Amino acid sequence: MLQPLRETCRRLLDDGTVQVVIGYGQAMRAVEPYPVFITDPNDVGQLVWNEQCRTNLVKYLLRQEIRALGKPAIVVKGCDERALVVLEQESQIERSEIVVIGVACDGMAEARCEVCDAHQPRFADHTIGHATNKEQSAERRYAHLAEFQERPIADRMDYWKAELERCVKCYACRQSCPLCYCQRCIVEKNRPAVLDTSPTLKGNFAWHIVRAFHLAGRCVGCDQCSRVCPEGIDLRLLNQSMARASEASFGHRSGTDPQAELVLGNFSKQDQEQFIR
Amino acid sequence: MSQIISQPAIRRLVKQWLREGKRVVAPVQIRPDLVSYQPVRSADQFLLDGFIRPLNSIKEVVFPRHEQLFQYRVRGKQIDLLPAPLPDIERIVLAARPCDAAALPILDHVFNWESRDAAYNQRRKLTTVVALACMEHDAHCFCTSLGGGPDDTRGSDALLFDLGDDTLEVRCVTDKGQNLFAGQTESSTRTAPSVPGPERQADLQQVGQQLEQAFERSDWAAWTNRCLGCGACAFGCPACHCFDMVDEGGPTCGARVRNWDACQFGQFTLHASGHNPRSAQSQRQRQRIYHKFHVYPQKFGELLCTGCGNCTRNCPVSLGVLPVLEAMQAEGA
Amino acid sequence: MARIGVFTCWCGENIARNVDVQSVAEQAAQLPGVRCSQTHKYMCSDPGQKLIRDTIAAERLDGVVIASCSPHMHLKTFRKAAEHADLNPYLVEMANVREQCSWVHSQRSRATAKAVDLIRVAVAKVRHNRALEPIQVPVTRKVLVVGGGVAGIQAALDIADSGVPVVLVEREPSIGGKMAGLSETFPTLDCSQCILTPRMVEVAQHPNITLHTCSEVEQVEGYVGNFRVTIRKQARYIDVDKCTGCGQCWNACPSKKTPSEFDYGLGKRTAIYTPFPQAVPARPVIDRDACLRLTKGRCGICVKKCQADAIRFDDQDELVSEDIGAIIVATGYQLYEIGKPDGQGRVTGYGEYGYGRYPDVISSLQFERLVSASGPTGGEIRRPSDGAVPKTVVFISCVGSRDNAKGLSYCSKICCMVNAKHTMLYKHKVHDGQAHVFYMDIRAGGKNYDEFVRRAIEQDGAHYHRGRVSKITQEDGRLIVRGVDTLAGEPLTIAADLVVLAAAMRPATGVEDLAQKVNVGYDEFGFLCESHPKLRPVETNAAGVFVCGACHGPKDIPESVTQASAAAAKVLLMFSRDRLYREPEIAHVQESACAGCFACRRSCPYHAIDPAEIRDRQGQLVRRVARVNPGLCMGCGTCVALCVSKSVDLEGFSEEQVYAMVESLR
Amino acid sequence: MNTAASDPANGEFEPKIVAYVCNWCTYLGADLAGTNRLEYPANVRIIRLPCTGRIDFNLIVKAFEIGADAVLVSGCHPGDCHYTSGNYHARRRWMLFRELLATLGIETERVHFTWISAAEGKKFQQLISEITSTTRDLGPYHAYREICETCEV
Repeated sequence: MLQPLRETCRRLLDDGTVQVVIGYGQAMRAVEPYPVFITDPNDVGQLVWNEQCRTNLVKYLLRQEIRALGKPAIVVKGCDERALVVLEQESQIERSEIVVIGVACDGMAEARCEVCDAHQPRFADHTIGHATNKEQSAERRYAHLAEFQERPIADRMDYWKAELERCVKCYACRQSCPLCYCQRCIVEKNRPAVLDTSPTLKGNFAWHIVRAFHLAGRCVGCDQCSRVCPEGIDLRLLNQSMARASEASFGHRSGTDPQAELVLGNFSKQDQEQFIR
Repeated sequence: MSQIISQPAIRRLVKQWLREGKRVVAPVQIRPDLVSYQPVRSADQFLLDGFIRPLNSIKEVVFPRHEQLFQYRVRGKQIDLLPAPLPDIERIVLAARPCDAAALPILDHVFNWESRDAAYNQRRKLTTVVALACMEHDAHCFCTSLGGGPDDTRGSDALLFDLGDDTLEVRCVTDKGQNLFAGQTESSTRTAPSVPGPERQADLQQVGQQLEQAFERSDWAAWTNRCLGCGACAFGCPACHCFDMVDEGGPTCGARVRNWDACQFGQFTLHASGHNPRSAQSQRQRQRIYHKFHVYPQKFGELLCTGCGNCTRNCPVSLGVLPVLEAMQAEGA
Repeated sequence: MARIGVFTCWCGENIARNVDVQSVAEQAAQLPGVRCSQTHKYMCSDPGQKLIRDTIAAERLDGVVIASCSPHMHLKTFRKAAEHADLNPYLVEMANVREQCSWVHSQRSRATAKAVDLIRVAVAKVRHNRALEPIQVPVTRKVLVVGGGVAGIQAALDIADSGVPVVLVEREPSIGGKMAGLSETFPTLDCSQCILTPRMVEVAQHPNITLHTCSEVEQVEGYVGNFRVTIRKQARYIDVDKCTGCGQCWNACPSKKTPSEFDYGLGKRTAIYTPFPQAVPARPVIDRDACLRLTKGRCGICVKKCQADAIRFDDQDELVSEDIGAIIVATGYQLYEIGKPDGQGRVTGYGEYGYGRYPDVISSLQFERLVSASGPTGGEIRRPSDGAVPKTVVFISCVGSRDNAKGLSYCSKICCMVNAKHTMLYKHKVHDGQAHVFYMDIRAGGKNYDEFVRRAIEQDGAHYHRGRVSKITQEDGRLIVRGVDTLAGEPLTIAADLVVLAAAMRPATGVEDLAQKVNVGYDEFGFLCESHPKLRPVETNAAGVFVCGACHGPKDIPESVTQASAAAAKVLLMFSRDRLYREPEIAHVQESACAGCFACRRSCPYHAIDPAEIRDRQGQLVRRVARVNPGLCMGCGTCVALCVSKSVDLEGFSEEQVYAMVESLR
Repeated sequence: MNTAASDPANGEFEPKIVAYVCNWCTYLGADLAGTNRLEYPANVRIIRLPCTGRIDFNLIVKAFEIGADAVLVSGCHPGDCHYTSGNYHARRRWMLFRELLATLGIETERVHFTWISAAEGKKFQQLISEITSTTRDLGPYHAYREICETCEV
């Protein structure tokens, strides 16, 4: 895996197809591989690939520092890649200006990998290795959420009070989300301040409601937000409830079909609900 | 001769403190992979061993992430200003790591420089810090490189050492510590062995001199461009102390509040004009390093870093102070 | 600091009965930002308005809240009053303390408390109101009329007669539409062509009308007052300017076997042809699929015959651009496709009537041609199969209409009258013939309409059977019509020589494409949607686009003409000023914060949001952002709710205003 | 505070209900209820917006933040939107947003969605009466108020 990956990257840099490769590298001290940006073909030896490459690198396509490096090639897993689809649908990237190197992935030892149906990238320009995509039922994919939702409503409220009590609003969830790309986040808007910036329970509830709902019908489930949260808050539950509703009500799984219409901003007269009287 | 106390005795003490209405903050296991300083609600809830260091810091006890400065209320045409009351709850931080406690004297300088922050000083006065010396360290710890160590007593009122067998050695550092444990310990001949702590990295105390020449280097981008611009480093740091003041509320009532802020946020230095003197992330990273190792030492004569390594532990992409300094030194700055 | 005046109305006893107006006014005076608080018995009366005007001037108010009735009642009144006192009208808000308070709450203390809250909300809002000026949009005084049937002709002539230039686009080689092919019209039985052809000629000769036949709308850009329309003129292969319309060419054309569209296939035409003698323009066209020269490269007789040298075999489609201020869509109708093959050897939609299989089962429009003096039989009623004069004719109503199972749910409205007319025309020509009509209900609402139907039955002896026909078979050259007479309560079988099916009206093909080009909505059947069924019946939700005629719904000639004139009047009203003035309460984008995800653009019902490019000083593209076209935005605010960064906001209901309103209820 | 809906006369709990309604259908429906003198409880405070399409989910959160015990969102019936499709967009939004509220343990029975046309004054009256009474039964929304009150010194 690693050799063909390095070779592909070397070739792309060598022949000038791209100016930078966004991939995973590792230093001796770091526990996990971390993002590296290779601009010199002779540095492809820094690239690594192992079962700890959990970070979704797609976010870097949106960061001005990385954009400034020139046309990128990016290393993605089958799950990360879904974010690219959404970004293109939302006019944030030109797919033709990015080279996508998909790496087949057998799982990153995370819970979500057990119900992954995107081991093999589908939309990449170059694919390294081979893995089999196994269909996973919605029940399996949303089992974690379903289990949580079985709790009584007051328990759920108490759970979130305890969890969000810890949130310090470091915004690691936002900053690492591949689909958070606003020029100015709503939380930074004043006049009017739609929500409190304070890391109080009130402000934290407002923030996490906004964050989750702004991903409604968009979140691709890379779980980056939960993974990076220094307070260990399971934001995935919120994202999943939106994703499951999008799937159940509109047959939409974000980032799986480049041709699909986005959930919000579109509508169908046939949308079915029971709660509006 | 040394003073020792058993774990059950400590837990009994905590129970008593809680009963007396004191706030006790100690490491709490939130999940298998997450230990965090939290206010404890029962005496069996907190950890006295088995962790490297919590992912947050104890600064929140004296410098909360959110505090009200005053409230306003509109009554008819009249606006009432209600200053926030001074804190009055006594706090005990138990089993703080020395790298956390060592940051408190640093914060003291900041909150007493030019103006004295009443609420901060009041909380500081009400707080007793009982540190717990480290037996283990991980790849991110580098206190020894900055003059600290696993049994550093800076900022602590008392220091505990794990002797095994549910027994801890108590070394009181200040009167506050003495008072806290007075009559609660037993004399013993057992003393804790000295623990070396993490291997000393390259001479980081001298990093300030290297920074003299490093400001204009073009490598900052290469060293730091994986930074995503969140505040996980600053908020987990025991010494970072930037804050933001905002008015929150509506036309009838509200408050002026002070919240933690972080220099890696894009908005941190954004001017009302739209201009941002630190528009690139590498400039913000450079700022963080310079503040800790150059600007602050010049002003107060000590580093704004205790080498706890929390910045790297909390960083989504394993950046933080040490990786940047190492990269800089590797390039022969 | 704000200087807001609150004016609370007693509305006689209407408000004062359940609300303590004096106490409300006193409490309102204490609200932050309120400069003064007054009451009046009738705020909308002249003295009431004078109080408002005088107070605005005396207290130098910069915001006004009127606590009275619903803003739907009097917001315009009070805004105008403010304007008279030189206060921007958009700095006036209302608190609805009558309809939504005093009239629905009888407990005085609670109604009074609620009234104060409603004023509190309005005051909180008005503090954030901004002075707004009406949006001015320049207008190109030129109209595009799409469709040259009777509706399009009427609209075009009305507008052209008032001095405004019109571009009339017709898909067929001639204008005239369906009406040109009709024999006589109900309820007067006057000759259709006699009424219409002079109007067609008028169109052709009108100095203010540019006529494009064989043409379709290719593209519509821009917005109200400022459309740019591209028209595709199909190659006609005739130089219309040189051609004299003498007819030598079509008389000599050897390709004579193409079914005539104008006669609905009952007659044949040549490859070079005019659809009918009175066609406008009176110039032939070459059917590129039938012409031997164009298909096989042989022939060219027409070239030899043409003395004017007007044949152009190298003619190409041409694109014409027009700057247009308003668009009238009048694309008319077509008939429901009876017995449509489903591709698997079966037919759906009244296949049991044998239409298409039995030559003597025809549609009502085909019957019109059989009766017409200009038709394939010269006006003699002869059946298609053998040319015999039919002695028994069965007319069937509602073929496709009012039938969810096989066709369309709606009533096509004209068929009852068409059937009555047909029985009469038939009786007038075949005196010994017998007409039968199968009908579901007779719907003959209209001036002289019911009398007309009665005449068909009582004077001309048509037999009306209330019931449906289940099946038609052909036996020994006759059509056996099996149905039921529900009034008699028994099955009924009639051996007929000719069966005429009154097929439903449907919008013309391609209307959805056109609707999408001009951003007009259409219903499940393809009929275009008016803006409001009662009050804005010819306007659409696309500003500057109007509808008339059968493209909007089934209707007869008088209705189509009425609606066409109405649309013309609306256009002329719009053109009566140099500029359009639109409500300024519309959306706008803060481009510095916009991330360009275009969720707003996806959702905008008026297609009012376009991408715009932000470039740096060197001209390099920095990013794309959304921009609102003030000529199109109607101010619904859907974009605001969808915008995650709230980079788009809505004047009049801005984020600041709305949050201030909610916060005031804390 | 200022607008606490508690009746000072008897100190009984009076629910505070914030209603976000569209200008063209529900607002006119409420007007019609008035024109017909259809009495209903005085607990609702209407905030008029042009269209349900304009009603951001944040407004629902905001209503709870300012102490509402229930929130009503109401607009034109599907197919009747003054702006043709704002209510369809709104409907999708609420379909997803309700899920999020449920996961967070926020009481969705305090958030009401309805379609009320300009002709349905009676429906408006019945709805407000019903919401007021169900909210009265549910009691004050303490859970969310507690969220908004936490502030440690």
